[in-house]
Amino acid sequence: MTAPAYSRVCASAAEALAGIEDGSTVLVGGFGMAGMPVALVDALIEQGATDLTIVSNNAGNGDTGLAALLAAGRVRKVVCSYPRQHDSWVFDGLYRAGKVELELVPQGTLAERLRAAGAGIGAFFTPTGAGTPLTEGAETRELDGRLQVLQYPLPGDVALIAAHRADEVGNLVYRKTARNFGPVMATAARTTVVQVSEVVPAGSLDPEAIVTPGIYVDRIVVTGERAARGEQ
Amino acid sequence: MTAPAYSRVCASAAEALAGIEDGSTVLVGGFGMAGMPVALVDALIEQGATDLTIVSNNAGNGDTGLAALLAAGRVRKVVCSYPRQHDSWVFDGLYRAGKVELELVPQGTLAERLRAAGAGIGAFFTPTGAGTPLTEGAETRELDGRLQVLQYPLPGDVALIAAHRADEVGNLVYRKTARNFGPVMATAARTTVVQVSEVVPAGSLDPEAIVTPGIYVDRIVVTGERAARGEQ
Amino acid sequence: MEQHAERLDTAGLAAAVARDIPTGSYVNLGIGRPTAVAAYLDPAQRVTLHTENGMLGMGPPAEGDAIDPDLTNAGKQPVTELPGAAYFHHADSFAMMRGGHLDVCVLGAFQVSARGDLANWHTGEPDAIPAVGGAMDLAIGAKRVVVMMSLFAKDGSPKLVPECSYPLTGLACVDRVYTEVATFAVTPEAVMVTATYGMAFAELAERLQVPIVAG
Amino acid sequence: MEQHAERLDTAGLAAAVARDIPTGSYVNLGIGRPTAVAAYLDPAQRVTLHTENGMLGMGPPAEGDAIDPDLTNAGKQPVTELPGAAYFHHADSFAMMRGGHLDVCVLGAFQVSARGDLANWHTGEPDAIPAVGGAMDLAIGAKRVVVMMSLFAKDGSPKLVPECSYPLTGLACVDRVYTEVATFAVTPEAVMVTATYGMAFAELAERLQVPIVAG
Repeated sequence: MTAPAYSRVCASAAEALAGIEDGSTVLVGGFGMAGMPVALVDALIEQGATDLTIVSNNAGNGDTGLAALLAAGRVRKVVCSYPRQHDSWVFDGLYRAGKVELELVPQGTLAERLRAAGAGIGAFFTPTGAGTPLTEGAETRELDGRLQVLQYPLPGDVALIAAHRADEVGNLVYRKTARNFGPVMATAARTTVVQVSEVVPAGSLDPEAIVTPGIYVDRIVVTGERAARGEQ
Repeated sequence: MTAPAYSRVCASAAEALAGIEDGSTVLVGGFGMAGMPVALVDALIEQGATDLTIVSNNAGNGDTGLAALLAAGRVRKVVCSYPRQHDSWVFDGLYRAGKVELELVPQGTLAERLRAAGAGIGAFFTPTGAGTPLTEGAETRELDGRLQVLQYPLPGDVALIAAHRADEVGNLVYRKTARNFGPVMATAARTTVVQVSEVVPAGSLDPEAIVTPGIYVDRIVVTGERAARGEQ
Repeated sequence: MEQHAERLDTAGLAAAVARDIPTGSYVNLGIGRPTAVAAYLDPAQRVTLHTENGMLGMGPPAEGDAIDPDLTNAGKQPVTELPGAAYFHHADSFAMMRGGHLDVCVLGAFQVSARGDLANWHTGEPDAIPAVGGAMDLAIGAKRVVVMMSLFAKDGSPKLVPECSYPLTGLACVDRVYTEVATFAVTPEAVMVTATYGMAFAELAERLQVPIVAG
Repeated sequence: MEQHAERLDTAGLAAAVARDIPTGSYVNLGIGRPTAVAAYLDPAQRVTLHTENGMLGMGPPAEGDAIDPDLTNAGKQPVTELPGAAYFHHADSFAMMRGGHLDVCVLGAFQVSARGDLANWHTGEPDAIPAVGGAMDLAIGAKRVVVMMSLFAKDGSPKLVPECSYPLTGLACVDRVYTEVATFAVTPEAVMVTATYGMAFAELAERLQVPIVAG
């Protein structure tokens, strides 16, 4: 397809990640490998930004992707719900060595804090985690007959997500449970970069079925079917 | 189609509205006539429940639907964002005569309070309306560099909404801007009743394109194409 | 500061607002008079229109067979859908507005204050039925809030005022004011006149109680 | 209180949990051991399975060519899709959980207290990597929270306790506890034994520090 100067479609992942600064907060989509923007994370390692805060459901699998970014020493802090996995040895080692900070957030609170950042909600009360060590020190209040905890938005400088298809104006559709954090992260970052299997002309996607409207998408990288589906 | 005993599909609107009690809070979908569940509102008038609180974006048009419900003296209070319309004479007259209470809520706050009710959020801070008469007396706080107002969930006893199609397990899709308040109201009520143009077998709707999952839908009434599209 | 000899008529005002919308913007045109701006947008501006009732990529008004009761703008008038359009529900639509994702919104106003307070939802008259709709969400949400109004009320009193006397819609939210005789940029430092139309700066300064500077 | 001669094996425990799930329920089976419950649900129960990573209508595990890396359960194992399934994003999925729309969730546990406090995310050991996932959202969100665990730890100490010593997942949230030797209903008044399997009520009462009543 043709890509005019104003197109959001970038020629490469490297081009799409230009300008990410040291110290950035980077939202990384995916639940395990489903929806993980593997090509973009690889490009982030190449790009070289360091002292990053990574917001993602997990803290890396095996030795590639987020795990490789962690192993390269680029990550100051991880904000996630479930770092401990059978193949999270890179994070595990760094955490035990005190070389990476962890902010552990219940999964629904993680999703809702991202949504709040995208939706202009200044803070919200949630019953999740009330009375547990994960909300120690947080402001609490009894609402609707139960203890609730005040939680704040979690905005990103950049979001890296994977979708199935984009159209030329940035509308996105996803595949099955690979949708997961992509749509909320796209709303929560100043700049959203998405990797997709293909870009189709405007009007090709059903307007009733668009999950992420183009207003939330800044840069698009076409990585082909396999990469977009989280396979290496 | 066959409707087994456990089916959510009701034989009539009257059957679908059985049990609505006096004093109920009823969420009514629609933005003007688009997405307005005309057949269900008509059935609510027939059903006879009174002393109702109606939550809807507008406060009735012309002499039918919500306006007829108001004219019949069944409504104690209207919670809405935009009662004043060129054809809202029924509401206008009752309001000026002091015969109906009005809680005026900014439209985005109305939508978000409904979402909060459905999403288990105990309260949220929003910048909308801060410093205006519509939030006088509300708790405020400076967050993210600006004044924000604490708002509470707006749950319903019943939601009456219109959708385009349902499948047998209650999944819903909508048509164009008739979607509006339907999806959030479906999540916010203890019992959600939907009128649709048709019910299709489970598996007929694209799982990627379902807007309201069946978990939010209790009763379905088939009213045919014209009624479902807000026409009389 | 541009100076023009003639006052702007209704079409000229809409065109002036349209001309200044940055290329590639996502724009909400509210209800009523601002919706006329759409007709003056150049396709080369690649503006995407948002309507609060759940759509991006709204097209021109629908006529004849194209009228679909399920497809309206925020003023409940039938509209059309452009290629690349997307539909979403009300909570998502207002999350987009409140979250600061729209580049520009254009609103009418009863009054705008020197610090950018907006009053546009209620005259405060005892017999008036109040109605706010999405105005408060747009006022605090759009990156640039543009007001389009006549500068003077029917009784000749200015609508750009030191302090609003009508109930407020939002605090310090207005960035630009377009009127038939002048356009203004409201900044933390000053109200700057960016163009005049058939009225000299000196006369403007005299008729307004708000200090203005030429921009 | 039912009395059975034999302890429940793993399959029997999953079957016991499955049998008690009300017809027509929406159910979340967490991760790990509770996911085994799915295999024992009777189609006549018409249970719809929710998975936190964004799906209702989850089918059995995927095998062979049916494996799709984009379709997994909360434990990241490949699964399938049933007719009537729907996908949604994470904020919507957890809104469903937090908002009280799921009828039942089944979770594993390290400890459950007499008043229904749940500890299942962290042993609190200094070297342990903490991980919570969706457990806290399920604990406070589902209408009925069912715990499936062994009643005694490897050292023989009971996991149904007066007060949890492990870090909590949720307060007073557990409704039912299924174990290999007994099932319990946790109510505000008492911990009620609803069935025993190969262990007499008297022995149970002696080994637990929690007062129990026969239900």
